[in-house]
Amino acid sequence: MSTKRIRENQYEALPSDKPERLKRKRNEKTATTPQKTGETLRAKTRSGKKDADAKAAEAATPGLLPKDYKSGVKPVWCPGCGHYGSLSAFFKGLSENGIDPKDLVIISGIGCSGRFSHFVKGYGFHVLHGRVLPVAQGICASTRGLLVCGVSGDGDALAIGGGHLPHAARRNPNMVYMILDNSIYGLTKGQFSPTTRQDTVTTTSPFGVTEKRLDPLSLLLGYDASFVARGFSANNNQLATIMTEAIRHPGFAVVHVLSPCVTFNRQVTYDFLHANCKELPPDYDPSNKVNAFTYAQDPDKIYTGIFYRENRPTLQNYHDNAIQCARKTAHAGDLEHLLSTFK
Amino acid sequence: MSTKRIRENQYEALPSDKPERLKRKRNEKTATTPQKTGETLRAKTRSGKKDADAKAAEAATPGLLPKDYKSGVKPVWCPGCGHYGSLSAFFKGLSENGIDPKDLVIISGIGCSGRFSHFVKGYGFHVLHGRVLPVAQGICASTRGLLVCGVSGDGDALAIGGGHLPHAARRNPNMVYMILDNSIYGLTKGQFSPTTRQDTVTTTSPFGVTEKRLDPLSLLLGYDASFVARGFSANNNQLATIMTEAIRHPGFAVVHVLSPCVTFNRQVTYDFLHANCKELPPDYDPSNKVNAFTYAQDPDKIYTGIFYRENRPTLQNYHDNAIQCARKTAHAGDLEHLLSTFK
Amino acid sequence: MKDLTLRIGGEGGEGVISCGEILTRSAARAGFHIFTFRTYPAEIRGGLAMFQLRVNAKPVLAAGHRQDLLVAFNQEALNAYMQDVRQGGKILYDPDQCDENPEFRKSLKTFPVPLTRICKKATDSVRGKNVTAVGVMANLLGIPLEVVIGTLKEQFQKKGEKIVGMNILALVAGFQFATEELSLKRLNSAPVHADRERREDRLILSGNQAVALGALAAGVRFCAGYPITPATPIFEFLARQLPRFGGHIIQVEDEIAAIGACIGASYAGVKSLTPTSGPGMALMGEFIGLVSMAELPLVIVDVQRSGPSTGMPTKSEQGDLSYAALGTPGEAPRVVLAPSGVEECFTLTVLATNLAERYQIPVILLSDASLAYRTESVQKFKLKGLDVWRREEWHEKNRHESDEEEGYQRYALTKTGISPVAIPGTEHGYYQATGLEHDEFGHPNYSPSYHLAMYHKRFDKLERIENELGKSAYDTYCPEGSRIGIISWGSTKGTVREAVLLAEERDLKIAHFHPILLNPLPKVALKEFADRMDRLIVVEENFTGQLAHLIRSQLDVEPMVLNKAQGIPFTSREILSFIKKVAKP
Amino acid sequence: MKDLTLRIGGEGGEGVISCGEILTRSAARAGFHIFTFRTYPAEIRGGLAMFQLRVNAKPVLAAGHRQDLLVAFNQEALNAYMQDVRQGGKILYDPDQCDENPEFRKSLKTFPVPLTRICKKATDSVRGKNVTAVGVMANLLGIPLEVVIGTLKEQFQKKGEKIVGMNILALVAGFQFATEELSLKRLNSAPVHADRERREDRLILSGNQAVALGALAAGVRFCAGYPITPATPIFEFLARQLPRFGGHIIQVEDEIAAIGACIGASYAGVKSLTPTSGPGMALMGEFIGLVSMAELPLVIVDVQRSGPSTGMPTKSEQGDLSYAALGTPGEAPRVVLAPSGVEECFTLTVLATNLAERYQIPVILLSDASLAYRTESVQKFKLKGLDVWRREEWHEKNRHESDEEEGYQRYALTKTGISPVAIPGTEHGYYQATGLEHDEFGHPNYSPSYHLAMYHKRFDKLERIENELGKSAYDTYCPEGSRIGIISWGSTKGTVREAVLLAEERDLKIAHFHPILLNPLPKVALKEFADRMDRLIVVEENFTGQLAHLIRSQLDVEPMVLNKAQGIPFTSREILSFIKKVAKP
Ligand SMILES: Cc1ncc(C[n+]2csc(CCOP(=O)(O)OP(=O)(O)O)c2C)c(N)n1
Ligand SMILES: Cc1ncc(C[n+]2csc(CCOP(=O)(O)OP(=O)(O)O)c2C)c(N)n1
Ligand code: SF4
Ligand code: SF4
Ligand SMILES: [Mg+2]
Ligand SMILES: [Mg+2]
Repeated sequence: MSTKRIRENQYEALPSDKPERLKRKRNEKTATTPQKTGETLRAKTRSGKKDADAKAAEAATPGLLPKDYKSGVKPVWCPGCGHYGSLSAFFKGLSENGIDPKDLVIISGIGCSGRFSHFVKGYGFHVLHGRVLPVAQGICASTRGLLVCGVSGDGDALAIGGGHLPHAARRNPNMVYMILDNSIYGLTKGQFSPTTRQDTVTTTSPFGVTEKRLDPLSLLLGYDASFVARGFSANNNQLATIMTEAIRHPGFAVVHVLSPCVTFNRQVTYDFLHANCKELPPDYDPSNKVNAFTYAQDPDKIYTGIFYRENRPTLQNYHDNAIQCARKTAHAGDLEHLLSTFK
Repeated sequence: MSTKRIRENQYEALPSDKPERLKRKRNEKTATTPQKTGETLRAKTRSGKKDADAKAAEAATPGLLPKDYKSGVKPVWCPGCGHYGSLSAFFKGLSENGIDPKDLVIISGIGCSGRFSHFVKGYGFHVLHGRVLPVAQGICASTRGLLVCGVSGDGDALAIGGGHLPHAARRNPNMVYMILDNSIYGLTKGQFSPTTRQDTVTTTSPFGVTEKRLDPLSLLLGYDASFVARGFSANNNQLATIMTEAIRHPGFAVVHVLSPCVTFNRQVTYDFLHANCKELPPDYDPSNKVNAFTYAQDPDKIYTGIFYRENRPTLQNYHDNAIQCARKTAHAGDLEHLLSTFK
Repeated sequence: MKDLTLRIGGEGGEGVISCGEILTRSAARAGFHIFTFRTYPAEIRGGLAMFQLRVNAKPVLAAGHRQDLLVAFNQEALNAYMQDVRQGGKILYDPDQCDENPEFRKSLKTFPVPLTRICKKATDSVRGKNVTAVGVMANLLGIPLEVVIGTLKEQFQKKGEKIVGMNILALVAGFQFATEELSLKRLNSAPVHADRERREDRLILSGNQAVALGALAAGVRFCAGYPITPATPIFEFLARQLPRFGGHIIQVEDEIAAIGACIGASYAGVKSLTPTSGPGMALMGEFIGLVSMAELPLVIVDVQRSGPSTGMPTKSEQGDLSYAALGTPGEAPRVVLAPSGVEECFTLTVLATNLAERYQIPVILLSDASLAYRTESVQKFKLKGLDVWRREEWHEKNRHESDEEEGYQRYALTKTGISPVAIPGTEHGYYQATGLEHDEFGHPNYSPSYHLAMYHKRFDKLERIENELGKSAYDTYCPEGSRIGIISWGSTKGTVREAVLLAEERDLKIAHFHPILLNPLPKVALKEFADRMDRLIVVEENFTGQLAHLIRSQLDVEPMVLNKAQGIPFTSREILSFIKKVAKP
Repeated sequence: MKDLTLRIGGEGGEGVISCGEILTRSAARAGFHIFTFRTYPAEIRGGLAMFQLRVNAKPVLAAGHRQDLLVAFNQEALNAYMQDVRQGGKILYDPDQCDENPEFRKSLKTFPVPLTRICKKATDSVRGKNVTAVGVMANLLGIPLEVVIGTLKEQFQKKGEKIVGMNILALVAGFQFATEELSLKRLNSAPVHADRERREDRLILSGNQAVALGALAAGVRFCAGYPITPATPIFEFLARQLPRFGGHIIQVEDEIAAIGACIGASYAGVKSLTPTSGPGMALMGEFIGLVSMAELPLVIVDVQRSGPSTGMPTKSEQGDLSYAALGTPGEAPRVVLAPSGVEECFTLTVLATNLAERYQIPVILLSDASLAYRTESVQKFKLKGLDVWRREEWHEKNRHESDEEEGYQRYALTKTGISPVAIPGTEHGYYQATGLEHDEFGHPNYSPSYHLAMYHKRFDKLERIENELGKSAYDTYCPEGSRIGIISWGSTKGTVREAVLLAEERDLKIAHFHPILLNPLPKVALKEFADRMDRLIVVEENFTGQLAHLIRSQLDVEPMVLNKAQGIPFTSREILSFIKKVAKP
């Protein structure tokens, strides 16, 4: 059998040690309507690799429309489920960024939301409950040129998976993480979740939920996440814009999506959200963390938009730099020599 | 063998459905020097149960001095380890509050810090790495009249145990949680931890730590913890005051203790901390969360003191209320009747 | 009356399950013995749902093999289940939802029953078509209409008068349709004696419900859990009931926290239980080791589902036995029990709690998806005189001499193998519990001799438990002259026993050994049984034959194995046909 | 020259371990074969640390039984280790740290060596007293002073000239003390030939180091881990080296994240490995099931420590075999390999990576604390021609017909049992990996037939691997006429073999079977071996006899067991005396 070594490009250092963000010309325009795909946006692949950019432009595949990202597997969600809107906004974001499905990897958790990966054209890995981020980070660290996206439910991300979130934020892997929040455990049929409001009666809180609700944005700000946003699946244009920006962000981009469960949540409904959500003001400054925290903690309104963004080196940048430094040390990569030091 | 039922007082509802905090006369004075133990403070047991208070006063055990809380097991820590100071400040807090060792339960994790419970006179449970909070909450939920204290290292609390912290904060169990932070994995001999500063070289970060440091206070504020404080084991008087207040706080009281490792951490040393720590200003208002967040995020100084405190119902209060309501329903506690409904 | 098996099939969300439940309850109330089986799709919407009900005037052992009656709500169900109907069985289908299938097997009698139309006509809505189906089937089974109406009222009373009224109309329309239009005789012409007295004495409930009731009866007053199919109903039941019994329950952030919280409560003296399934079990492994090491009482209910990994969450399998018995790094003794039916779900939960308390050891109860959702009508559980144990507590008064001098020895090496335990709050009882190896006081101690002594202390419990349970650790059936023995465990018992009885009718004498105690195994009795047989067959619903391996690892026997790893339970006919093959000379 | 075993004992922090390491390296460089064993206290400060070194001109199989020389830094060490010195052995002790113990056994020759004083005199500090001890022992062993000085220089060069100088002074003072003041002859009078050629051809390293080097050689380019004794050194080594090889490493937040990240990297086509120990293994169980289900290559190194639970973290035990083979809810096949020595730590890590890649399956490598820290001098590993495998990749060009129509079938049911895998980024290769049961495309599928087919697909790999490895799956030694056979696994091999050879010297013919493949077991060879023996003994360092159970569960044999569960390894004499008992007629 072949003794072929691991593919070179899987672990080779990038040619430059500058953080990705410095090399990439950020697109300043906030993407508007999702229809505006095609020619002009095609080459804007997320990959920070210059050669990948070039390759994409060269390939000259026709720009994919949002619908082109459907996998062909029909979603098994209930009619009216908020996850449909989340999926379609994501399709728009992919299209806006001209992502080639072969370079797309979706890691999803367990839950109704966890079926997400099956519905997208691209590589998919439907992992365990709560373990989206570890798997996604393994991919981020070890490969280049892929768009890695994680999808979790509120339970998946914040209950069983909650321990991974701060550490992903600290490492700042260049990836997108969507938390589809319906404030309920959908797949297991209606138990309360970490974002369920106090006093809500569910099958496991017959006397009402007593825990305080977690606000994902407040804690993400505390974790120093580099891109923190919230959208509402029924405010699909704004959500599509957020998705587009998240895909474009060089770093860990978390999108908290309000994505109602029409079957098990009678509290956080479309009506409730339409009444309580509000877009961040037009002059909002997403570089001020304390201000972002203040908006996140607002007792009345549920704000949507990009709360915080910051450019700093990514997990990938750090790894590339470490490899580049290490490669320069004497006898780097020479196993025979390394063995000879054990004497 | 006996068919004795579970001890009644283990699960009986409290006589009143008012949250504990409303029933207890909070001691307004901030405890000063730890020497001030004895007569006057003796009856101030933490237990919210009126009868327990009465019992304690009745018992008239002489007030215990800090040293009386030593278990007799000699600490195995290195000479100079910050954990000694943390332990002695805790002893002072116990003494100030007149805690009876028989009512004290210490749950500790794995690490140098994890040996804490062995050195304190009281019930101790040295559990698994990262699992202090689940075990402690089980005790809080199911018993009354005990002082439950958890002790973790920075790795124990924020790495492997980090997923439990937001949920403990949400539930607000009436307990104390000490995070002895030396910004290193002590027991396993010097790997970086979630609070190690960027660029620090350790045995597992030969090229320097690349992750952003986690700030426990910022995230605890994001979690809505009801008592958030930080002390420095070498500023023992302030730390003792904080411990005293934490023990007194009706709810989840987290004390982040800067507790240097003299053997493996050459970065966060006593000198470094003496130079960089600063007590919160005297007029600081601990009821303003956004302000607390601002101080926690200060880029220059490491502030110490009580950042935030809020009185709200505890896990225990909620459980007692639920039980009281449920007990009033028809046929509550009648298993024979419950069986008869399955027909 | 005859032994009848019915099946209802349709899309998830069409009300197949509630249709089956109403029919089941009504049949039981009408005096039948019942036994049910169901499968859910794993998605919230779409996919096939199926409900199977077996009824008989005599006790029923298993879910039944082929059906006497199939009611298909749609084409997919018709296609999927048609071939399982017995020769001569009847198929009712909704002609508006199905093609008039020309390929219906000749031997099958098919009858169009326009459920949707009947319901629409009666109620001006199609939502109650499943209740219309109940009406049709109740009629065919000879269940009095008033019994079904009673059940229906209870079922829907929470939803208000209007809904109840609508449903009664839908029901009656179905019932009448059967009388007037269906050209088939009642399947059961024997009049049913709905014997009031006898009914009062019986319970109609599922395996999951019986586990939850067992927990309450055993004195469990703390539960922490995380939702997971198929164990969630136990947790949901306890969430409603525990506070009514002065107990505590928390839904926590994951299964690690669930068992952790239970450990805390147990340390504090409160009987604790956590229900879960495979993926959750995997996460609890580290803590199970701690429970064993720190010698705490704890009950873990594992409602097994089809694995490995996320597997097929709504399907049943007996795949967790090896894990339950051995699945912890290091060597941490624990007890494993497996109930065989709804009644044992109750009694073994009580036993599990008792053993945990007396021996200060983790006890794992292995149920499975099919048993969890199986409904049976069983003899009402006796609460009076129920044996409920509690750990031996340490108090100042039972302090012994050495305690005086050196303090309380939590892990004292005693003759009974059990060390009395102090509950926090007890005067002078403070001690350290730890996952580190330790001496009698709980202080860390790594000396070779202590490690060995403590290993003996911990493992000797298993032997004591094997002795304590004695003959109650297994059930055995040995007809005179049987030379072939079947060994089974858990939910397959009734099916195996039915196969054994069917074989006996055919003059094949087969013996049956069914342990409820799986770790430790009742080795002496098992050996005795094995020695008397020429051939042994271990029957399991898994791929590798886990009990067979466990038995072989401890006894010198080499059994044949009959495994089924398809997410659905055995039928007695499958087992019978294997028996026949083996018995063939 | 003679076969010599030395032991150094003192308090943790006194430099016992580094003293032993310098001596070991020097002895090996002087041409000796070496074999070491050490125990740490679990605390950072305090507690006993011990280092044992066996040296011989011929290859050494085990750590040795009783000592020829004990060097005690303090009273505690003297008390603890005195009784292990052989009759006629010598004890050196520091008179300033120990009482002049009148109870010294008559047969022991005791010599006061004031290490502290000598060092203080030579260097004006007591910190180098362990190096002084090295000097004394090097002298007695006949190791040339210049060899030790060379080792010392390397050891301390990073700390600067001054430190190196101080240590040389401390060393020389010890060396001279031995020459001048010690009234005992050199233990080894044979001149040592420090054969340069031969030295170049040998490596001096520990089990943990060999595992890390094996990973690099096998092409592992991703590692994620969480610190845990005794596996941390593997991770620390890879943290320094992987980036130099263009690889990636992350220290993550816990063991769940560690295996999760490795799974991600493996999915993305990069060979991945994670090192851990018991408590970490417990947390990885759920993900191991996913790896098996999703058919990903992955290597997990479990450096076993004494359990259960936190147990005795610095002590050794073979307690994780059952867990490694069976410790996942549901049935998830995996391969288990166990190296017996430092060389196999390298070769089996390569093999583990190879098998994982070729068969797309999780492979668990079971090392243990004693092997992890054992230093041996071994033949230099051959890198040229090293067999390194890589998973079969799917590309457009090896698309087969059905792919054209319906797309890529990731889980195609092929004749070889292996389905080619597409790496993300591959044109037209996208597919879904999932922990749900699935069809060839990776789409969820719960039909009974698919479940069964996929079970076969996953489990058939084990059979193929058993065949692939053939005779290399075990090592066997069968002297003519042996009727008693010992079976062992993992790090005990050398000790058992030594016992077998000692028995042979006493005219007891004993055979020895040592599998390196533990799951699947090499059943055919094992059966053959068992059939040729009258008696079988399974030797294990655990309490319950896990290999014995595993063998019995699959083969019809009933072995005797010899277990040691005390946190310290067997000695060959212990095994020999058991052999003698068994062989007695
Ligand atoms: C370890 C483990 N525990 C529990 C489950 C059961 N489970 C599956 S999905 C889910 C929660 C789903 O809620 P959420 O993550 O909010 O997703 P949603 O279905 O609401 O989209 C749970 C508890 C599991 N699969 N694995
Ligand atoms: C599941 C598990 N993983 C890893 C370990 C090994 N371990 C023991 S203590 C520790 C970290 C200690 O660091 P910290 O919590 O900061 O405590 P410190 O020793 O610094 O006080 C680790 C990783 C373990 N005991 N269990
Ligand atoms: S149950 Fe709720 S979350 Fe799940 S598919 Fe239906 S609407 Fe969506
Ligand atoms: S290693 Fe560090 S944390 Fe541990 S006892 Fe020593 S000084 Fe304290
Ligand atoms: Mg949800
Ligand atoms: Mg620390």
